[in-house]
Amino acid sequence: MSVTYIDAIREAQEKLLREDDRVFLYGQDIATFGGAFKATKGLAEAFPNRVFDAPISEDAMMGLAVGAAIEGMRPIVEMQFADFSSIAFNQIVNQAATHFYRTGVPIPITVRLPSGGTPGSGPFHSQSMEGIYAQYPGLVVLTPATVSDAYHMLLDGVALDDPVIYCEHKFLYRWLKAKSINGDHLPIGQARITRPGKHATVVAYSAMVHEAVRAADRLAQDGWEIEVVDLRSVKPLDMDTVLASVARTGRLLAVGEAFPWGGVTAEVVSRVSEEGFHLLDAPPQRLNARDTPVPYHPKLWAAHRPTPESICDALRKLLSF
Amino acid sequence: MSVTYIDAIREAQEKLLREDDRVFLYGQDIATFGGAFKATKGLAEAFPNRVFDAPISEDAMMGLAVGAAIEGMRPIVEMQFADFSSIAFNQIVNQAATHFYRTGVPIPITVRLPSGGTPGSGPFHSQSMEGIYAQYPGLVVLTPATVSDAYHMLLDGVALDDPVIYCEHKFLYRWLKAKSINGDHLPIGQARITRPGKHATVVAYSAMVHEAVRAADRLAQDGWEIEVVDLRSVKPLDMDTVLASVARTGRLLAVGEAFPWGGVTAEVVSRVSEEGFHLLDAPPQRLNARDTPVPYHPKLWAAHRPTPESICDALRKLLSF
Amino acid sequence: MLRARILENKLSSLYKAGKIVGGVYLGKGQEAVSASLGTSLIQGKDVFAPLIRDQAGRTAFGEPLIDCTRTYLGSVEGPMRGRDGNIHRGRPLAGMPAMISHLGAQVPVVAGMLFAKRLQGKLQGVVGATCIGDGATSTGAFHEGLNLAAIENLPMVVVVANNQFAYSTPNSRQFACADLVDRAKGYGIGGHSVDGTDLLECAEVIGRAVRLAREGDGPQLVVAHLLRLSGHGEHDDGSYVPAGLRSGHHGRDCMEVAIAQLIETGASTQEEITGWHDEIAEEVQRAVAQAQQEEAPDPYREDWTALSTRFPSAQ
Amino acid sequence: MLRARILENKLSSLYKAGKIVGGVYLGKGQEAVSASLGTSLIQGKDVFAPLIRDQAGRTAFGEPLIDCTRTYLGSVEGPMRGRDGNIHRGRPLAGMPAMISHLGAQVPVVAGMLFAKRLQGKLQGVVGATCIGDGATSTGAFHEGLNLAAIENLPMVVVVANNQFAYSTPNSRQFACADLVDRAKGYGIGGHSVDGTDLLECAEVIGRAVRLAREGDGPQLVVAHLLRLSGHGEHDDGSYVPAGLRSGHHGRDCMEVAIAQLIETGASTQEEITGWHDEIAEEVQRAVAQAQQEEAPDPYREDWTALSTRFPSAQ
Ligand SMILES: Cc1ncc(C[n+]2csc(CCOP(=O)(O)OP(=O)(O)O)c2C)c(N)n1
Ligand SMILES: Cc1ncc(C[n+]2csc(CCOP(=O)(O)OP(=O)(O)O)c2C)c(N)n1
Ligand SMILES: [Mg+2]
Ligand SMILES: [Mg+2]
Repeated sequence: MSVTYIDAIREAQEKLLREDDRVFLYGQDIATFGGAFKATKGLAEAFPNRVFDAPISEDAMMGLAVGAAIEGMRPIVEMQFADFSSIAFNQIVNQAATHFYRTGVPIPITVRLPSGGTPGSGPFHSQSMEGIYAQYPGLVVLTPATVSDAYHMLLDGVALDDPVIYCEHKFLYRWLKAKSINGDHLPIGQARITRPGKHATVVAYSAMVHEAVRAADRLAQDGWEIEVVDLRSVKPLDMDTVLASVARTGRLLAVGEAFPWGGVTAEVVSRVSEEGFHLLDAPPQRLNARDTPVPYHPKLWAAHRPTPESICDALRKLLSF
Repeated sequence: MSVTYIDAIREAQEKLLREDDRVFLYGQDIATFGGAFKATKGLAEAFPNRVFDAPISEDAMMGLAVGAAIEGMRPIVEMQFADFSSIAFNQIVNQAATHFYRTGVPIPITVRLPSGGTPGSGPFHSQSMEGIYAQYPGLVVLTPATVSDAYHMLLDGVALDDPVIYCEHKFLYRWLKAKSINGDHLPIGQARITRPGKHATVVAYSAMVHEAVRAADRLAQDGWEIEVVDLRSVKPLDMDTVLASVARTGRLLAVGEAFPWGGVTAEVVSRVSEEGFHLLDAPPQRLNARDTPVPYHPKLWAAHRPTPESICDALRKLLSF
Repeated sequence: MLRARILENKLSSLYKAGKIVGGVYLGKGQEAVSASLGTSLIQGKDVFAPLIRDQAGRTAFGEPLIDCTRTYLGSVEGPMRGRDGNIHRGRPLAGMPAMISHLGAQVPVVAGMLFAKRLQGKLQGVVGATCIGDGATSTGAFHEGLNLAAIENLPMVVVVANNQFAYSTPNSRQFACADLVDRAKGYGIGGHSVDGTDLLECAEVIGRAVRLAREGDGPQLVVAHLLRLSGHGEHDDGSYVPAGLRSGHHGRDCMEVAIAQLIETGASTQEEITGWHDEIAEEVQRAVAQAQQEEAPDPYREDWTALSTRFPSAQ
Repeated sequence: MLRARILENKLSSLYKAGKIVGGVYLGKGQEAVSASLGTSLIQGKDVFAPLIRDQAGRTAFGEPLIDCTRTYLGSVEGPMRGRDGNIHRGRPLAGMPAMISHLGAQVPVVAGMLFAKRLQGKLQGVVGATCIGDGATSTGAFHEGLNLAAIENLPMVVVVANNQFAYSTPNSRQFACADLVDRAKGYGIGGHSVDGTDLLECAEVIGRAVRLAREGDGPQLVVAHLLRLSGHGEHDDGSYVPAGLRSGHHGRDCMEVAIAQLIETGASTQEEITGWHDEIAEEVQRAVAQAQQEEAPDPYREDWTALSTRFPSAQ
C-alpha cells in the first residue's frame, strides 16, 4: 500500500469536507470529472453541493471565493494550472491579500496551484509562481515537497485565517509515493532538515528538494555530506532553521525551479547574507531555471530546470571555495 | 526654465510620434484629456489618429498592443496606474514576454506604469511592480530616477525590439525638475554613480535614489562618504557598476520602495553576495517598504516606505560593522 | 439623497481647502439611482457593495455619516483606520464590502457572498447588489462576475449608472451597443432601463428589479441613464463634457427633479425640505467636526502586518 | 477538412503509441466550422488566429501539414523549434498568430493586428478571424477583446464553436443565456447562429459573416452548434458526455454529413473521396516521417534568452 502526493491532496480535501462544513471546493472540471489531475475524484458524489464546477473565469472564481470567505466560508479554489492564476492575479493580490489589512476581516481562502514543470507541458502549463505571490503582503505561500506535507500543509493551510497560495508540484503528483500520509508533522512556517550534512547547505523546496537529495547522494560517494533544507513554506520563511544549518556548514546553495530573477532563491540568499554573513565560509550560490519561458521539448525542459547534475556542479563549485 | 520628470515623459512621446510613424499611444483618457497625469497633453491634437482613448480593459489593451507590435508597430501603452496592470498581467507576462522566444517575432511594446507612492494614494494607486515583472523572462524593466533618464530611457526603451516595462515614479512627476532634459545619456543596462563615495554603497532606483542622496547628504555631515548607485534599469541589471562600487566601499545597502519579500533589493543583494562576496567588509543590507499594502494616510505612508531617516539608520548600522 | 448631496458638498469644500488628502469623488447627479437602490435593500440582511458614486445608496442602506467623514479625513477610529481612504470603505461583516479600486472587482465578490449564504441555508429572501459605471462594463471582471451570477442564478442586482463618461472617456469609446441593457439577454438575466434623473422612476424600476431578484428571478441588470454632474473627482472640472449634454435631458439634476416631484405630488413642501436641509447640514457638520478632532493613525502603534496569523518562528 | 481529419487520426495514434509528448487535441466534429472559416479567409492578406480545434481551418488557410507534425513531434525545424508544442503554433508574420494557452487571449491580439493595419493604411478588404470555444466565452479576455473590436469597428469575425463542453464542463455551468449569439447585440455587432454539423450551412453562414466584416460591417459573432466528437484531449475518453447528446442532432459527424452532401449534390463521388483519402493519408505519412527524422532541439545549441536584444554589459 502506498499513497501518492496527489492522493494526499485528495485525502486532505476529503477530510476537510467531512469535518468542516465551512469548506467547499470550487474549480474547473473538479466535480463530475474529479479535476484535470483527479485531485477531487469522487468528492462531488460524496459531498453533494460542496464541490462545484466553475466557468472559465479565474478572476471571478477568486472573487467568488473572497465573497464566500467574508461570509465565513473556507473555499478551496483549484486553478487548473498555476499558470492560469495569472487571470485571477488581481483578485488574489489586490482583493484577497489586502482585505484583512484594510478591513480587519480575514479571508481564509486556499488557492491550489498545480505548479512546476513536467516534460512536454510547455510555457503555459509549467510555471512556478510562488516567488510572484510571495512578494505580496497578506499572502501565505506553501510549497510542500513530501506526501505527508502535501496532506498536512493543506489541512493546516485551510485552517489559517489568511489567504494561502498552495503550490503543489505536478511532477510529484504520481511520481512521489509514501507508505502513509503520516510523516513528522511540522507547523507551517517551520522548515525541515530533509537530510543532515556538514559540508554545505542546500536550501530547496517543492520538487527541487528531491533533486537536491539526489545530488547529495551523488556527492556522498565523494565523501561530501550535504545538508538539504526543505523550506516547506516560502512565506513565511523559517530563517532560524536555514541560519542554523548554514552555521553548521558554512556554505549555502539555494535551489529553485522558478525563473532566475528574484524569487525564493534571491530572498533566501539575501536574508542569509544579511543575517548570517559571518556564518558563511564561501559566497552563497543560487541555482534556478533559465531565463526563458519553460520550453515544451523534453530535452530543452530538462536543461531548463536544475537537475541533480547541475546541482552537483554548483555544489562542487561551492565546496571548492 | 525648467523641465519636470513628467514633462520629459511627454516630450519623449512627442518626439517619438514625430519621428517614428510606427509609434502610437494607447491608454485610458490619454487623448482629449491628455492623461490622468497629463503625460500626453496636447498630443492627440498634434498627432491625429496616433493617440487613442482605450476602454477600461487593461487586458485587451495589452492584447491589442501585442497584435499591433506583430504588425510592426511600436505601441506605447499607458496604464492609468501601475496597480491596474494587474488586470493586464496575463497579456504582459504570458503573451508579450514569451512571444519572441516562442515564435522568433519580437514584440516592441512599451508599457508605461505610473508607479510608486504619494501621500493619500492608498493601497491601489501606489504600487511598485518592477520586481514582479522583472521575474519574467522576456521583459526589460526600466526605472528612471532623473528627468533626463525619464526622457532618454523612454526613447531608448521604445527603440528596443523587446517589451519594456517603463516604471515612472508619480512622486517625481512634478517634484523633480531639471534645467534641461540633456543629462549624461547612458545606454539601457548601464547604472550610474549618482554620487561618489567611499565608505558604503547604496544601490537604489527610481524615487529612492533621491531619498538615498538625501541620506548621504546627512551622513556627509558626520564625515561619511556614501556612494549612491542608480540602477536605472532593474532588468537587465548592471552588476559591473554595482560590483565596482562595492569593491571601492566594501559595504552595500540596497534600497527599494517595493514590498520587502523578494524584488529588486533581494536580487541585488544576492547577486553581490554571490559574485562579490570577497568585496564585502560587512553583511549586505536591504531596506524596503513594510510588508503591508501601501497605506492611505500620509502619516502611515511616510512610515511605510524608506525615508532619508530610515536610510541613515540602516547606513549607520552598516557602517558600524 | 439630500443627506448625501449635502455631505458631498461639504467634502468638496474640505478638499478644496486642503483638508482631505488623496481625492474626493462625488455622486452628484446620481443620487436618485443610488438612493433608490439603497432604499430597496435591507441592512442586516442584504448585501450592498457601493462603488465610486454611491454616497446616497450608502446612506440609504444605513452607513452612518461618521464612517464617511472618518475615512475621508483619515481618523483612526474609522472603519478603515487610515489604512484606506475615501470611497474605499465598507463594513464587510455588516453586508457592505469595501471596494478595491480595480473596477468590476466587486461583482464576483457580491456573487460569492450570496453563494455562501446559499450554502449556509441563509439565502432565502436575501438580495445582493452593486453599482458600477458605464466604463467598468468594459472590464473582464464585470463580465466574468455577472456571467457567474447568472450561472448560479443568484439573487443579485447590478445597477449600471451610465453617466456618459468614464473619467474623460465618452460612451462612444467604451461600447458600441445601443443601450447597455442589451447585454442582459446575453447573460440570460433580467434587464431594466431607467431614466436616472427621475427619482420616482428610479424608485419604481430599481425597486422592481430588487423585488424580482428577491423573489427568485435571478440576477437583474439595471441600466440608468444620466449625466455625471461633477468632474471625475474634485480635481477635475469635467470641461470635456459637451455643453449639449449638460443642457440636455440627461443633464437634469435629479435632486431638483426629485424636489419638484415631492412638492408636486404633495408629499412634501418647500419649507419642509428647507428644514431637512438645515438639519442635515448640522448633522454633517457634527460628523466632520468629530472626525477632525479624532486622532490620525500612529505609525508607532501600528502592528504593520497584513496577516491575521502570527507565525511564531518565521516571517 | 478531410485532410485535417486524417492528419488528426494519425496524431491520435502517434500519441497513443507514446510518440507525442504533452497532449493531442483534436477538432473531430468541428471540421465543417473550422474549414468554412479557413476557406473564407485569404492567406497572405487576412489574419487567422486558430485555437485548440482548428486543424481544418489551419489547413484551409494554408498552413502546411509539416508545420503541424514538426510541432507535435518536437522537430527543431518547426515554426516553434521545440520551444512550444502541439496547437501552440503559428506564423505571426504570415497572418497566423500562435495561441497562448490562456483562453480568450487571442481575441484582442487579432484586434490589434487589424488596428495596426488600419493605422498603416493596409486594412482595406482585410478580415481578421479567430475561433473560440463555449467555455472561453466566460473569460474576461473574450469580453474585453470583443468589446474593443466593436468600439474600433474592426473587420473581425469571432467564431464560437459551441461544442457543448469545456473539457468536462457542460454549457449549463458556463452560461445561462439561451444561445451565445444573444451576446452580439450587447456588443453592437453582427450575430449569426449556425448548425456546425452541416458543412453547406457553415460555408454559407460563416462565409457571409466574413463577407460582412470585409465589406465594413464591423465585427461579426458566429455561434456554431455542435458536439465535440473526441475527448478534450486524447488522454480523455469524454465519458461524461451523455449518450443522448451523442446520438442527437449535434452528435452528427460533420464529416459524414459533408460527404453525403457532396455525393447528394453530385459534387463528388464516393470513389473520388476514397481517392482523396488515400492521397492525403500518404501526404500525412510523409509529413510525419519527415518530422520524425528531423533533429530535436539541442540544449547546448540553444541561446537560452527570451530577449531579442543583447545587452553588452548587463543581464
Ligand atoms: C481596472 C481599472 N482601470 C482603471 C481604473 C482608473 N479609473 C478609476 S475611475 C475610472 C473611470 C470609471 O468610469 P465609470 O465606470 O463610468 O464610473 P464613473 O466614474 O463614471 O462613475 C477609471 C478609468 C480603475 N479604477 N480600475
Ligand atoms: C484561462 C484558462 N483557464 C483554463 C484553461 C484550461 N483549459 C484548457 S482547454 C479548456 C476547456 C476549453 O473549453 P472550450 O472553450 O469550450 O473549448 P473546447 O475545448 O470545447 O474546444 C480549459 C478549461 C485555459 N486554457 N485557459
Ligand atoms: Mg461613467
Ligand atoms: Mg467547448
